[in-house]
Amino acid sequence: MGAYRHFPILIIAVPLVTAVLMPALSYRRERLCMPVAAAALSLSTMLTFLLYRVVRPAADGYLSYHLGGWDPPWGIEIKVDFAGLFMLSVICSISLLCLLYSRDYIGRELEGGRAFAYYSLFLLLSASMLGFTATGDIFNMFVFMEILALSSYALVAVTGRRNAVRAAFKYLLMGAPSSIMVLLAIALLYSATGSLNMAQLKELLAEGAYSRVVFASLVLMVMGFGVKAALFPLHSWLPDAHSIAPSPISAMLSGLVVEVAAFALLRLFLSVYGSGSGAVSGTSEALGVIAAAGVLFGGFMAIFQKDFKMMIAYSTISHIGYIVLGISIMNEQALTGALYHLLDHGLAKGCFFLCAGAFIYQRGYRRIDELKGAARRMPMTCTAFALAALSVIGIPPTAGFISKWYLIWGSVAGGKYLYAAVYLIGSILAAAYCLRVVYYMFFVAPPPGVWEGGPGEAPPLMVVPVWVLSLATLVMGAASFVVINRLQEAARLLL
Amino acid sequence: MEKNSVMPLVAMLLPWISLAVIAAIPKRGRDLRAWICAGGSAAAFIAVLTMARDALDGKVLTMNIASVVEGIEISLRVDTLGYYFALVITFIWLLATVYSVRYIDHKENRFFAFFALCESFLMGCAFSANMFTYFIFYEMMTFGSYPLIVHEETVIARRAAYKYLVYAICAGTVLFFAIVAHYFWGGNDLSFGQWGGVMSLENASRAALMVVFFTYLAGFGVKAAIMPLHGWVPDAHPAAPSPASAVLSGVILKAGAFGIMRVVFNVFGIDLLRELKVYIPFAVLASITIVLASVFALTQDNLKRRLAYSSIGQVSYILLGLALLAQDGELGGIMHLAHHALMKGCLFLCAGIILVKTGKKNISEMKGIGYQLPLTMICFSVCALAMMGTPPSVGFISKWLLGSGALQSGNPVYLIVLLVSALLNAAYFLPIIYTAFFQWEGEETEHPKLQWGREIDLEMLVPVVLLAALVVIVGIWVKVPGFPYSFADVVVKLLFPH
Amino acid sequence: MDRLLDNYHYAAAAILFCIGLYSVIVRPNIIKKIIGLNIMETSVFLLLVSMGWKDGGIAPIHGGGAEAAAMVNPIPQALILTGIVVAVSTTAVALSLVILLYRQYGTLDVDRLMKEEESESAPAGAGSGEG
Amino acid sequence: MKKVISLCFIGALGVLLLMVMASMPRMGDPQSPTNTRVIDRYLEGAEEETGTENVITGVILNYRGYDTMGEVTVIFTGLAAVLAVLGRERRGRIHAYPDRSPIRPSIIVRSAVSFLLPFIVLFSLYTVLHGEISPGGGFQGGAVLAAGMFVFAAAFGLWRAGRTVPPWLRYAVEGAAPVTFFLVGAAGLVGGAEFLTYMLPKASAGLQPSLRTWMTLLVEGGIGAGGAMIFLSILMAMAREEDAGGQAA
Repeated sequence: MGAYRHFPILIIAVPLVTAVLMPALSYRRERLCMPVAAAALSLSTMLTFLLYRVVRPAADGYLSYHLGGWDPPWGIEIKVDFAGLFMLSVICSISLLCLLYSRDYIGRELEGGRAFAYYSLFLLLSASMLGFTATGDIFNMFVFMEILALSSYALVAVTGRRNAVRAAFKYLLMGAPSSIMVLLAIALLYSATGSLNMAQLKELLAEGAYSRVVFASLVLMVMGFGVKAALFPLHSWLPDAHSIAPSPISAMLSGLVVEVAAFALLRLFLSVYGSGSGAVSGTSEALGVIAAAGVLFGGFMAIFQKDFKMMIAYSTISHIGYIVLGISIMNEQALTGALYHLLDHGLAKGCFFLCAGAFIYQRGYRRIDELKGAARRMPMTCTAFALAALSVIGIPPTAGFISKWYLIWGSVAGGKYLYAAVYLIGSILAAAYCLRVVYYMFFVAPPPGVWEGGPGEAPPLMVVPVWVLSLATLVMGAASFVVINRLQEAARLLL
Repeated sequence: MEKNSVMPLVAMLLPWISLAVIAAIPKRGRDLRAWICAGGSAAAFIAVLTMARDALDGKVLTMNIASVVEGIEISLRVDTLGYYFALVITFIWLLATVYSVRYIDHKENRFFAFFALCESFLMGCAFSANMFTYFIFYEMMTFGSYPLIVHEETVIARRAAYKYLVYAICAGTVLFFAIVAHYFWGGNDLSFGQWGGVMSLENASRAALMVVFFTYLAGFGVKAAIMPLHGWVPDAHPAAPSPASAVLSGVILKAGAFGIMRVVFNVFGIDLLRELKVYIPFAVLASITIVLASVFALTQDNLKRRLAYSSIGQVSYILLGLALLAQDGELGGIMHLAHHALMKGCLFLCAGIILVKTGKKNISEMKGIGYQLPLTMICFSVCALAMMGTPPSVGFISKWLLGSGALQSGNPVYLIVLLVSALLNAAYFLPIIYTAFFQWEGEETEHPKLQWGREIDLEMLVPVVLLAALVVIVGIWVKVPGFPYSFADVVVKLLFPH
Repeated sequence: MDRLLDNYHYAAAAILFCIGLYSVIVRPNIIKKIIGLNIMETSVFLLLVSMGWKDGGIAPIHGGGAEAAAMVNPIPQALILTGIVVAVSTTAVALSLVILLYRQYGTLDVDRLMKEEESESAPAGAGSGEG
Repeated sequence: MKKVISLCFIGALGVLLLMVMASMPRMGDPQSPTNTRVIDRYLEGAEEETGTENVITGVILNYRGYDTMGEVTVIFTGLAAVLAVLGRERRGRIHAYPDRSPIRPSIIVRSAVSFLLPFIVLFSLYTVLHGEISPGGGFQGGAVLAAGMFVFAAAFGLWRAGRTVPPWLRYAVEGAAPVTFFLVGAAGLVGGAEFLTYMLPKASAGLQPSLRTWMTLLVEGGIGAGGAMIFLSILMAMAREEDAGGQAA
């Protein structure tokens, strides 16, 4: 163990405190903000990947860090198990890529005097996601959720344009009540058990006292996190916020923020309420139906969008449905699929939004019609998009295929053939909306006046993250064996 | 009997030489690039040839690339059946690539790159050790062949390619479900290792097994063009460039049929299918396809469209052979896979020559074309006659074996199907030959001159002549080792050990 | 029902929560929505702090011979301190967005904001938005 | 129509919530889960273990110090969000703040403020420093200090306030709370203990209790100063006139 013991807190605290230093740093050296932020995130990323050496998918394979030396349940505990570590590494790496991408994009978008706030919020967003995922204390989860929420509201509005502010406000008007619902749920849970530590809560809840209060708290939690994860009927903030935010932020929101909320649902179901309890089984049945509706709704809506980023946003709704549906089926295979889909979705959606950002940055093109013939001028970006699209559809050998395999296997093994059909229809819908864009890019001549003259490929610091993400979907599919076995083991443990 | 070898992987990766060349010199030396691509294809063919000894002896080469979880692994395995398919792939591909050197006149980089990729993926299909691997390569091949179909980028080509994609994605989805269901009900075993099949009534209910079988049939049926899932075929073939149509019809359609072969031989096994009685609707579907496709072919004036319908019918010969569940039927089915590839490959390449030389697509415009392109049209006629089942040719051998299988299985009705189909084949092929040689523009009495020697580039002519020659040679010396019979015989002996 | 009379603080919290939610959902004025958010938050604080109450409890401060057994639960108080800070920050962010909205649209009425949105015809409006 | 649906929804939610409240443990029940589990150690051990007489302060800064670290980050996030949305004055441009009071406060108000301000500041210091033995603490003190500055700004205008508390000071102190937390936490880390353990490496065992008290005070001070500056900066950002070039929408 040795120094590894302290890694969990460092992973979270280093970006957090770097974010706080940004105003002071910006007073004289605003240009240093981005490199410093990148350095902090790289350190976190490095430490996260080093943790794979000690965290194993075994009953005693997790890392528990007692802050201030106080044992849980008195103190707060950070608990990194294998599933959590997997999520942490997804968050770290995608955040780092989006941060690198931001340099050119944000450099042009924001005048001086505000860029520091952007990088500060960006780091706060990443750090809060890390803290949110790793914590073993339910109130601490709320605190980090609030940092996450506040920074994402502000990042949506960071350009200060009319529609951006409106989208951010819409997001806030749905997000803030949902946070309060979560707080209320925590209060109810606390009154029923007297504890805030997840591990202890699980034991106490297994006793089954105050079942009505516990059930109410679960429902409130699901509603609260459902808004954050943009579950189908609570999704209305997402298309606006995700399509209007600056593209690296769209990538973060769509690739990570909603996912983290879905991961929180998984944690709640399995590590707090316990999969066996009546409350969970009832709620997850209902959740499954909702998520299935979301898969289909998001897919259908995405087909009819004219705006490129809007299409990706609806696709996100559909894919969050995939993940939540996998969680609700609640068996080993489906859970493995859901966990792997967290990775796949983060990579592919991140890549999508960054590609969209490249088009906007270079040419200001946002409509899908304007992407006709894009491959002639921006072949690198378009090829990366096509690769990521294969993953979104779930074509082998991409990561999307592996996760879909497990999800469908899980639904068949759980006897839920209807859900298997939903997954399949979802991927047909995904094919419909993704391949349309790919087809426009590569096989259609550009309309007159579009793609004539002007800049071509985006600057290298934008193209590289795009390519890393899209190649990662391919590599994580072809080389899924490096992690999938252990992930399945972790899923078995969670249950 | 099993031994580890990297040879399958090497053979699979050799076509990637083309990609390397295209990446290295994308702009200069067009001919050099094209010839190196052909060289890559030839290298793959030779690499496959080196494994011939093992395949004939019934030895199995295996190689594990990666394992995902228990029972799901990406691994290669060359058994006799897979080897046989790989041999067909690489041979047809070699000839088609050589033919393409002159044929492809624009965007040759994209064409050769995806052409090579498709070959590689198809060999992956042939060498797959389990259904999971098969599916992965199958899907990659599906998407890799899209640019081949859309190559001309005309409205027709785009529409055809779009149709192809829609069919393929739906099929992929169904197939995906089939594989998951297979994995779940087949005792977590997707491998092709056993010739008796891995499914059994002990693990799963009758209904479950039927679901698995029919979803497989539907999933592979789109590629194998079983009616009513054939919609994309008649559009895609005329739209694609001729070498692409040749491999599309000669090999890619067979990937579906090969998948069904794997399902019948290695997943379910003959005995289980007999017990489930699913072979009856299967055979009926195949028969309907055979007859209807020939009827549709009669009504087409576009030559490649007619050939496409003919392909739909011919692939169903293979399926009918499988569905008969009789020794000769299986033998005929397996052999027809290669036989049809030879014949139809040649026919499409001929159509390509006609198109390049005269620009004519429709049969009604081809009066007297036999005098303008004598060698081409002779080869075309040889293959067309073989398609009808005229001896001595490969077509005759297939039909003979299938007919004998129909009798063995005790269902002479299928023999009638075969005969009707042969008649219909004659009805749509003979008019072409008649138009080519016995009609001409101008005076009735004035015979046009045969124009030997000025037909077309050798690169295009040689593959055509070679294929036509093989159609006859393989039809006469059936039992030469390395010809289809030698492999099919090994497979059938494994299937019917008694 | 008896229990509800005992738990009258809790009942008040539930009613406050609903009043706040009403204000957030139904009131068209943005500032009133934000006030509604604060009411919702306050209701949860009320719930939490009364949860820590113990019959005859004293403040949990040692010194002066205070008896540990009689002290009320300190945790909810610590939690609502955090909660208050969160509420303040959320309100600050919300108000700054409102300031910007008002500068740009000249209205605080959500219904009119929505009308503006429709008249901007979403995708085209988005197109002019960022570039 | 929408109103009716919303009302129905809220009414149903209210009834359900009341039902839940009715099934909760009785308020004030000494045997309820909240009053029996976990807290014994806090109530009995806090004084000894954390060195603070005020158990709540002990819980906030010690047992649940990580939460508080998150919490001060939340306020900072609030500030960063406000600045990101509204923008901040460029360096050296405090002239962006005219006197915004619509009516110039009378001499009485101004004299009263000048007279009261020292006491407000003093009281805030008292609240911060006395937090560990009586009600009070960093947040409360910081809020009082911020209120004092708000009063000052209201009476004398933002321009004066912006000069009295110069921008460099605000820039530097805004992040004080999380930074002191991090430094104190890291000190514990270097000392070989867990993060946020209030101890210094290589200090003798006898010195540790007083060190702990000092470090607690340091953290309280950081929270107070940082909080006050953040509130002031938020005020300045919200009241800022639009720059000529920025912000035009």
